[in-house]
Amino acid sequence: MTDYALEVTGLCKSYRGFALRDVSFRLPRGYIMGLIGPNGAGKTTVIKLIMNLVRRHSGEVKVFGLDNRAAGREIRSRIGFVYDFPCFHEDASLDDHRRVIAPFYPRWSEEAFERLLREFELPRDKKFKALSHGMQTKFALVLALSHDADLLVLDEPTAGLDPVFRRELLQRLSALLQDEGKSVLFSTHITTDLERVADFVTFIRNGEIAFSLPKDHLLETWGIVRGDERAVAALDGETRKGLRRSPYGVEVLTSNVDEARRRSGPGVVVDRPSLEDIMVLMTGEGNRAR
Amino acid sequence: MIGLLLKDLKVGALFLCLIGLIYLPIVVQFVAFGHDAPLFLASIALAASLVASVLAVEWRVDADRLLCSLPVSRTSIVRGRCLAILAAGAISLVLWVCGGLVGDVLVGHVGRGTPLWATFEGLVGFCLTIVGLATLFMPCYFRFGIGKGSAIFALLLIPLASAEAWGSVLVLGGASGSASPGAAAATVPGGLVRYVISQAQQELGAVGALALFTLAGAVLLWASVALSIRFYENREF
Amino acid sequence: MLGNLIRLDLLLGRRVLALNGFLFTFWFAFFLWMGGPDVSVGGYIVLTSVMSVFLPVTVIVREGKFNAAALTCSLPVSRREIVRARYGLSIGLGSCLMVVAITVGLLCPWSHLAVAKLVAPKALLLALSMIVLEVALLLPFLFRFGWIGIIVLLIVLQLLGIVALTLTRLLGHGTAFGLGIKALANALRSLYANLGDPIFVAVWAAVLVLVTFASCALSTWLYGRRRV
Amino acid sequence: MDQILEVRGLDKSYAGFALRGVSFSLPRGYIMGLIGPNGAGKTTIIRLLLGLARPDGGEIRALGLDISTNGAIVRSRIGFVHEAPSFYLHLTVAGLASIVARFYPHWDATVFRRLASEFQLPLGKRVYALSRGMRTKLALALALSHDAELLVLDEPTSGLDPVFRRELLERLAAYIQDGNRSVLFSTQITSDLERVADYITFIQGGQLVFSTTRDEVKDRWGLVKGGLELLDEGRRFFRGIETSAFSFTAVTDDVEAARRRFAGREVVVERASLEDLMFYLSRARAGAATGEGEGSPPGRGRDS
Repeated sequence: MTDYALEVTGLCKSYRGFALRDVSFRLPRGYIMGLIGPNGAGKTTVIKLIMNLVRRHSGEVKVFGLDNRAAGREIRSRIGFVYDFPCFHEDASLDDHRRVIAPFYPRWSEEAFERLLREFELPRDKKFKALSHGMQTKFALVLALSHDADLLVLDEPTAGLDPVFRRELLQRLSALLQDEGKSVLFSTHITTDLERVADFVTFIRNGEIAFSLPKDHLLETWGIVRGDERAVAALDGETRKGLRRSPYGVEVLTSNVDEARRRSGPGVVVDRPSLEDIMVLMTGEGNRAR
Repeated sequence: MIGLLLKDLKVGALFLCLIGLIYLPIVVQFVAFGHDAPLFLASIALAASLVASVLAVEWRVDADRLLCSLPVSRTSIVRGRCLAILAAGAISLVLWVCGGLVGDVLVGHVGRGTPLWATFEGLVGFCLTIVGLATLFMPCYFRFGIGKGSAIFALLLIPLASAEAWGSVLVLGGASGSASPGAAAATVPGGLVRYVISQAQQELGAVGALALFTLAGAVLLWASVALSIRFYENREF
Repeated sequence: MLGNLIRLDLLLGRRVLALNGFLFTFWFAFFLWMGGPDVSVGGYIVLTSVMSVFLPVTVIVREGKFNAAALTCSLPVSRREIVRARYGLSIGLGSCLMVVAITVGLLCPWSHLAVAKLVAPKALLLALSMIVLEVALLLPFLFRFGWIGIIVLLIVLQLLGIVALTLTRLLGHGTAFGLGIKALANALRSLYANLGDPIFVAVWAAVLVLVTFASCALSTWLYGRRRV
Repeated sequence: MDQILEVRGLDKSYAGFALRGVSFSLPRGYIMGLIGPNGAGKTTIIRLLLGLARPDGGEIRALGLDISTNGAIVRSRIGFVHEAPSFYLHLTVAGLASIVARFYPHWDATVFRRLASEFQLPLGKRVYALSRGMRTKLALALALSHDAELLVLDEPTSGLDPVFRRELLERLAAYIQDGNRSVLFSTQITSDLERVADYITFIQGGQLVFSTTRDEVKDRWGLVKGGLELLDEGRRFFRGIETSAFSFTAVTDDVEAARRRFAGREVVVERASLEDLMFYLSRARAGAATGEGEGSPPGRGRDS
């Protein structure tokens, strides 16, 4: 049985007008999973539940095979985290943060911290609030990568970072996996990043998992059918994953592109979707007139 | 400028209720026991906490960046803030006098002599104290921001307050014979200020004294605002 | 692990600690100067203990301002350890500031406190008891509601005090309220008096430890449920 | 074609960072994308434009006026959206709008209400309860409700999901339809630029690399890859060079000339996406910045 770095089963949580309903997905050890979904779909809540910052109504989260409530300490000593929301002491310097956080991690490596700080060109003695948004995210990454974590949980690590640094970060993440069998779960809105490095993609939409599939399988078997209303009607409902009407006709996202090719009549175009197309088609209301 | 004042009032409305809630029992308590001096201090503290709460919100949400992006000049931001501080002072003055009145009716006057809020010295003393504090605080705030600014304001205030206290001991001490520091302080920390006001009232009469102090207050505020504008122009967000 | 947590709060909050420490010391001296001769040792200790507990509270509350609680809870520590560390920090810091308060009481030129009584074991025990009781009362509010909880608690206590005062004045001293207030005042006075003999002290120490653990358990339960 | 925004020789220096001699202009009726690595100076330029900071040198003219003298008038016709919009958290959406409305002479409350409903922004909701995406929508609604002629947006799309990003870009395109209004927006997501931007300004290390139309960037800029021995010949039209053990990759702003120059040699000359251009220009800059002279291997020595 493949061993999983992260197993989330039946996670439920509801509060003030939002609910996570039966969220389940699994991340095998040694792979990168991308978590995508519209604003407010629940990505940050899922991450907070994995880190046990928030109480759940039901469901189970196992990290490295251990339950994250029972063995919280052991698990969190092997997790590196980067959050999208602010959580650092803004009036303390970067060095203060290191001196305070380092003793908590058994496998903390001072040398790795120094090297990353130099590489990311971060000013060690500056106060946290004096850094720009991109530099603050870089510092959070330095902390997450300095204690030899087996699982990296990153909530929008690339938001606000320039394309150059983003590409280097993604190269660093994939390099991390090759040799040491570590795993990465990262949520992002920049789907081009995912297409470059992710092995699995989980799409969450208003509190529910729409799909959790290997990326290559997703991009090979799914397709977009563009044509007029009649041609699109030929596709049966089961494989129809999303629909979008536009002045030029109708676009339908189907989970079985070969079958769609066979059954579609003339005047219909079938082509490969990008992750962004998939998101747009699955998020937009069914018949949003443009 | 008026827009800025209204903004500060709208932002501060919530805190006015919260802090007013804390202030009310203090008034009842002090009036019930006839402590005039602490009530004077509590009312000054009310004005200070009103201003501090609005400025804390401004710092917490980084409002300067929003304000300076709006089509309004830095000069009118400083003037608007000065008006807001004076408004907080006016609100506290009203609450102080009303508190005193209500307290008197409810509980009956306990202390000796007319209560401070009913005397000419008390009222003018209150206004002068508010103006004095505002004059000192504004340049510090507009130069260093709320954090460092209020620390520097506190550092400047301590020597000033103690100098004024020692002054009142020397002057009043001389006059009332056996004054030990504790006893003099029991009157009102603004002892010296009240003494100056009463002297002026005797020589120039109520109207003359009022005119003199209004002029003095205006000059102080004008200088403080001008200095604050120069500081705020160079601030960057 | 507790040491690391205490070190985290102290190190990150050292500026706030220094500033507030200075301001509180200045405030003790000012209070003595304002109070003049009619400040009793017991009164001085009770009042300064109330102020001293607020020093650790300001250090702990800092975390709420930057919602850095998410950072602390994401570290490999359990919430129980965080709560225990904060209790230790509060009692420790509160006691240190009490020591400062007592030295201010001794050294201040205008202080009228009887030196012998101020340094007597009775006074020191009263100081410690007050710190422990106040920490046990305040911290659950702090863990459940954050800094807003403390402000709400302050307002509620103040209102209760005022209501009691005005009621006793209006209804006269014979009524239930009058007796209630007098009973509370007597309890404090008798506590101070009894602190002299050792048996009472032993029992009282046990009570204090029990109260602290109960409060600690309550805080752990509350903080465990809190959404960070 | 009159220029709605002209920046000439802008200088501004802080501790450890300096903006030097940045000049560009934005004609009326177009969208300009401002891109560059983190800490390149994009936000500084926007802060100088909004009068949040004062330039050490140079001049900014917006809507025909010099902003150092009549900043307030200029700002009354500019709509701004900061990177992480800062509002009074304890006020409601409507409360905040009523405060901001008082500052703008041409504020139009009906436009704001229409935008609020289109963006699904409940007027009664408190600002602190809004998510990051909703706050950007609120900032945008405020910016579009006072008949602004120039929109200045600092990374409006960071942290927004692709659905809303597309919607936002469509709205910006609609905003400049009447040919009288313009948009300047900085971003890190180059695919957004390739979708809507007419002009692209690339800032790096506080200096202007280029400020041209998108088509010109697409047609004239490219990558040249070849053996090290050919490096010196083409140095004239290389704007950034990154070398490794045997070969070099250089960014050029004149692809045709490079093609003619290296015709027949085993040199690859190809078009490049914005992201690739930025990638190699930054790498080359990193090489140059560490003082080892242009064309030396970058600090990390990894060939791309």
